Amino acid sequence: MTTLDPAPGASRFDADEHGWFGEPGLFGGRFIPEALVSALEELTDAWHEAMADPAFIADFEQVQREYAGLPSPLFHARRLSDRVGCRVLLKREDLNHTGAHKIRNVIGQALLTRRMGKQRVIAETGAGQHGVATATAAAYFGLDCTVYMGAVDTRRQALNVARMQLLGAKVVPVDSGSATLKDAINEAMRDWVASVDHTAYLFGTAAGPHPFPSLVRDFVRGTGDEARAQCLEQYGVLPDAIAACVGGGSNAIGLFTAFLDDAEVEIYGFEAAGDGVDTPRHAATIHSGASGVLHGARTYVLQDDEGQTIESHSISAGLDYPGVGPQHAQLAHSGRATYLPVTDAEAMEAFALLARTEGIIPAIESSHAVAGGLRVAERIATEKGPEATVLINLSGRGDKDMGTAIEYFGLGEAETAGEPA
Amino acid sequence: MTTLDPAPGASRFDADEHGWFGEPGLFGGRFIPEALVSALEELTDAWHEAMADPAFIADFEQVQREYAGLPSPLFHARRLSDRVGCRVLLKREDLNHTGAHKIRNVIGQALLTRRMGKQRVIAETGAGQHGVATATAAAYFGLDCTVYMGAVDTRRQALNVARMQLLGAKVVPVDSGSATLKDAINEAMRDWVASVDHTAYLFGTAAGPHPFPSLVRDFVRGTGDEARAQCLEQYGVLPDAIAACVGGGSNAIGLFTAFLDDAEVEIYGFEAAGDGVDTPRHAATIHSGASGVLHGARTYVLQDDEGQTIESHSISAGLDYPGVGPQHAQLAHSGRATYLPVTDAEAMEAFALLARTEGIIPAIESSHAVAGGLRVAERIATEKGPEATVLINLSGRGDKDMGTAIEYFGLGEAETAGEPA
Amino acid sequence: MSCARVFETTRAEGRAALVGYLPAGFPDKRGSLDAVRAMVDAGCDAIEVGLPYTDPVIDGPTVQAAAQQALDAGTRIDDVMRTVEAVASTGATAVVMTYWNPVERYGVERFAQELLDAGGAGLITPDLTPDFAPEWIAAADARDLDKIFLVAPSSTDERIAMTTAASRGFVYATAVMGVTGTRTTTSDLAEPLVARARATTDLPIGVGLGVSNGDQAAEIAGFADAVIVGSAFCRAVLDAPDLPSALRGLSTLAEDLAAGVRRG
Amino acid sequence: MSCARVFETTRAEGRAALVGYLPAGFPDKRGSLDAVRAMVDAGCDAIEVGLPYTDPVIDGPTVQAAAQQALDAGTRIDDVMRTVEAVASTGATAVVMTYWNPVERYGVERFAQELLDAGGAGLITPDLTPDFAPEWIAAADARDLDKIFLVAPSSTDERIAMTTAASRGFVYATAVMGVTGTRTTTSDLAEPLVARARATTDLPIGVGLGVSNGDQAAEIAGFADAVIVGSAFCRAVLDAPDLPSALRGLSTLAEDLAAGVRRG
Ligand SMILES: Cc1ncc(COP(=O)(O)O)c(C=O)c1O
Ligand SMILES: Cc1ncc(COP(=O)(O)O)c(C=O)c1O
Repeated sequence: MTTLDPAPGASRFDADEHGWFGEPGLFGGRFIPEALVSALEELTDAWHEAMADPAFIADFEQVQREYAGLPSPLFHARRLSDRVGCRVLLKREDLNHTGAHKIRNVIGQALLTRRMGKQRVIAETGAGQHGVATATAAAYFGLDCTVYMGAVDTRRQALNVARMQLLGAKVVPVDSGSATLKDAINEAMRDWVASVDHTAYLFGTAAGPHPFPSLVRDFVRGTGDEARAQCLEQYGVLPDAIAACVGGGSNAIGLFTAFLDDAEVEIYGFEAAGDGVDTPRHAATIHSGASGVLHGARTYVLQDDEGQTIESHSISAGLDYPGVGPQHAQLAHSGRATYLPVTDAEAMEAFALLARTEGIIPAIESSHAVAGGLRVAERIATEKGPEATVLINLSGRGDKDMGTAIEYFGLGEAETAGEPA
Repeated sequence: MTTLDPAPGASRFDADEHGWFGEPGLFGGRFIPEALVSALEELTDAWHEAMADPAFIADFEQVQREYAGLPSPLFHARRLSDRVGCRVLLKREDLNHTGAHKIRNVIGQALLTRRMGKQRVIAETGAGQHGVATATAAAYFGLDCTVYMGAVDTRRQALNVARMQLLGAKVVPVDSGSATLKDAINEAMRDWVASVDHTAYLFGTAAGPHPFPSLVRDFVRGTGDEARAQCLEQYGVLPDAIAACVGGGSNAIGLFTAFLDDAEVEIYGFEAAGDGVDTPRHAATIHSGASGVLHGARTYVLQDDEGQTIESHSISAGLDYPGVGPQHAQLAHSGRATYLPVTDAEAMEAFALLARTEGIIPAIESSHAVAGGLRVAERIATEKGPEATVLINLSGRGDKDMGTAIEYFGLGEAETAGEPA
Repeated sequence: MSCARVFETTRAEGRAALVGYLPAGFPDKRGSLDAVRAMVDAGCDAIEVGLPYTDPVIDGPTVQAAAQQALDAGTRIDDVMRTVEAVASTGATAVVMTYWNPVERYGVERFAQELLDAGGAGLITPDLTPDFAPEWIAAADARDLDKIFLVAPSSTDERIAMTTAASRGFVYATAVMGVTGTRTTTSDLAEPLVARARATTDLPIGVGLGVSNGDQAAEIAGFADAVIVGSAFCRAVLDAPDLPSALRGLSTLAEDLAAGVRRG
Repeated sequence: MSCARVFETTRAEGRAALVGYLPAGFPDKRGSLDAVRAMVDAGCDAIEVGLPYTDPVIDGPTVQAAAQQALDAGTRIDDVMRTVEAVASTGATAVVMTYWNPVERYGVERFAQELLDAGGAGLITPDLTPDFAPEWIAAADARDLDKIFLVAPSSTDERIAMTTAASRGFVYATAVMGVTGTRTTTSDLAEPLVARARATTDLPIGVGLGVSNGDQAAEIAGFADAVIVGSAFCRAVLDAPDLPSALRGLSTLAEDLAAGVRRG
């Protein structure tokens, strides 16, 4: 069920050879310093060859199965289902090694790195999830690893910094700009410009210059391929709707890809609306951004009237990004998928709801998908009745978010035991 | 592969009907207030009936598969293997829902609770792992849940307190005695004496009065059943040796049970030796304890010459317990399994080693098994060569232990990025 | 003095016996001796001398606190025996209430012999039921020590019969489903439990757990042969600023309770 | 004034051109105008006016800090154009160095027209390669603006040919694999890269990245048509306590570099 599509480029949803989605010049492409072009072309070639090489696919699948714990289960959330009136299924990416869909991507890219004979990987990270995943894959494959992380983030996510260090990675705090994720990407690019001959850049989401949006998609699409097969096998139907959260867009494209050609399946992406899309504090890039170029691709960008990037805001670090993968821009533009905002408050309500009713503490990122997915499920239940099925991608677990939750809900003080009556 | 043994009591390693292991009066039994006897007998009956009921077994297996993510993979740790000179396999219980073997036990006991028509569960917890697992199962099955936790522990494990609260559980700090795990057990017992008609006590390890050691064993033995089948299927051999850490003993008995009759498989349990067994600060109950009665069973106990329990010490909260499950006492007594001490320092070295070489951050509990298992593997490699196989139970993941690791290794400060040369 | 002798007396007087509990070594090693004497002087027919233990599964917070204080004061089995002697020397009956492990670790035979030598009547074993007590039963029977086992509202008729058959001295009926601690009303689980126990034995039946004043004692004395009071005595000591006032508190409480068992 | 005119002059003088970089609005909006004039006065043949951008992927820490200061001072595209005018009014050549998104968002046609109107010669586009630049190429060609694309040591011969063919004014050879920042020795990647570029075009080749003093400038002037200096100028301003000393620092540096390109 984790089979990679051995023929990328076969679908009308795929990018063309220049990385354009939809039509040339629309979304995607490769807006980067010339110094990186040859590295990206080398990567593109290696990726195409690898995807056509059964030995690579077999390696990829074995590591995913024995190391990452894939395929992740598809879980019928009965108590949530009762609540909304139709069947709610959760794709349990929270059970993967390192706790999120991200391990799929880094295993693929690290295998590719080894195939290209490079000995060092670099990565950017926001809250640290992709950094931890990259450090993990680097430890597993015995590669040198440097992770760039905004200095603001290294301070507020010291736990993940420690995790990366334990895994043997060097963590470099980035002080420039807003000292957060986007600046970490800039700094990683700078490293790469100088180190490209022996270093691979393990990009953390389905964004960036071609081939990253397509390459990452190929490595994470197992989520959707597995989920589609599991849904058919366990319930004999395709879902009526699927839902995922969208930061850069990797978990979402990972789920969506398998279903793009299933015209009867509604596809929903949920963006972080922070304090609300009518405030300046949000990360709803597709909803509120404008077309532009950021981090190497043309896509929707939160920007001012002169093209300066606007800082995004979300309670979930993984969605706190002012850009989005270009394929999502295209899916929104073409109408194949619908992207809607979910506020911090809605996400945190879903976070608590899932914990209480199903015993699963989701990542706050994933809680956006749960909040939005339940909204969709309620509507679909009214329209189609209890037999309808909504499949939500639970992209990660919430252990990393307990600090935020404690603050948000005021938890952690145990009740005092009184003298028994 | 998660099939429960439908006929408990069939093996010579099982307890007799009174809960005695080995021979009547030796280890095990039921040393409890009369007020709890009928509850334990009710539980014993329900457990026997459930294990003989295919519908119960099917429910148990479905929840384990779709919710808990089982079976957990058996992973060939290649870089560790290279290091020690023979094949090292890790049973990846760290990938289970809630991050440890403990979910197996609570799913089984919660299903049994539902079967008995009870609406409330209680549990003791040390660091919070069994409390979180219990709160998880309670949320999943819609049961009321109260968790008793030493007041010292609620303070140092506020994150797990918050986790349990999010899952809808009430956490009651226990101030009596040393205000740690053993006192939480006492307090939970007290609750149970008063609430036994509508409440089930979900005991957290394979210890306590009959039938808990055997009942818990039946729910966690999937670890070993899976691992044995996986090892045969993936490598065509049985392991030469297996290893697990031993706190109360659930993950260890979970692994060992499938291999007890395989006389050629060496079995090792590793106890927490804290600062060393020659110091007063350790938790090496089998190594340094004496036979006695604690928490309802006759077993090895850390105690003084007048039977007062001595406080245990270990860097890993989950092994910090002055008793041990009675079946382990019997396995040690009979020589079928060997129990050896592993110090804090040895465990932390293994913790860092596994992170760096395989990209897996283990629970500190499990790091004791890794440290001890590698010691065994080195010896076996010398004796039998590179084809030998040692199988180690990675009972849980280390996310919960990052605070300890940061302090122990002095991590978390990112390196400052200089101006590129 | 054996328990049987106490009940001969109280039956002759047409009343229930008053049994008071206090841990040995509480409030400290010496004070403990004065305390049990004060309780006997003020009307306790027998004293349950608690052996303070690190893991007191069935004790409520008050008794736990008292026992912890005794442990902190360094109380050992020797001190328990000395407290037993102190009670015995007054002519009152002393039984030891102990969790099982200290006895097992000390040596069952040795413990039984020292108890006998100290003038103790027997043992109350809250976490030891007859079916797991062969060593104790043997050691007790060899010395004619009392074996006071517990019955509970949740016990089956079968288990009650088994337990009373194995008991000697009296049978301890736990009046509420729950741990020790004072309660404002006595449980209505107590009377039926006593009736079920009586149906299986001629032994006296004592009722414990929850009694804190003379009226409650009187109520229980209406259907039981002994009223057992623990937490209330511990509380009287814990609340007192010093030993003299603790002793006064114990006396006052014991007098109230002693009057109660005579009203019942 | 177009770049071609600069190189006519410098070729006539048998030397390399000196191109200085400074972000518009740095150290502040007004100071920026004085700064570029000082650089021209002290010997810069052309000025690269940086458009400060929030996400400067190819800039090192020094240029980043300068651009951030300009952004914090509220620098907008208007200010960039005003800086271009200031350079042009001295008779020196002004090109704008900008990441692509601000141009795209502002409107490629509109940006090109305003640049032309301000007297600018063209654009250096560090994150835009000719194969992804059809809009810019069209807008530039319609106005005879210079299109200065970059070549790098890692570029294939094919891409160098494609890039030089699409360029106008000069070709920008990035001398090291790495981001902007001063270095103590110039890279030995520069000379072969320049040679590879020359094999494909008659356009002048400028070499940038890493030059901080006259000796380095002289070395590069030995094989390149222009020496491009950025971080060192930014550093001179950042290190100065006030505007007058910043201007003195810029002049001193420019003079040293100008002497260097004449030695080369
Ligand atoms: C659990 C989880 N979900 C989602 C995301 C968002 O990334 P993406 O949109 O690439 O899936 C992150 C990023 O850190 C994450 O950790
Ligand atoms: C990961 C892990 N392993 C082992 C243990 C020890 O318990 P047991 O000996 O019952 O397996 C614990 C207890 O918390 C644990 O969390």
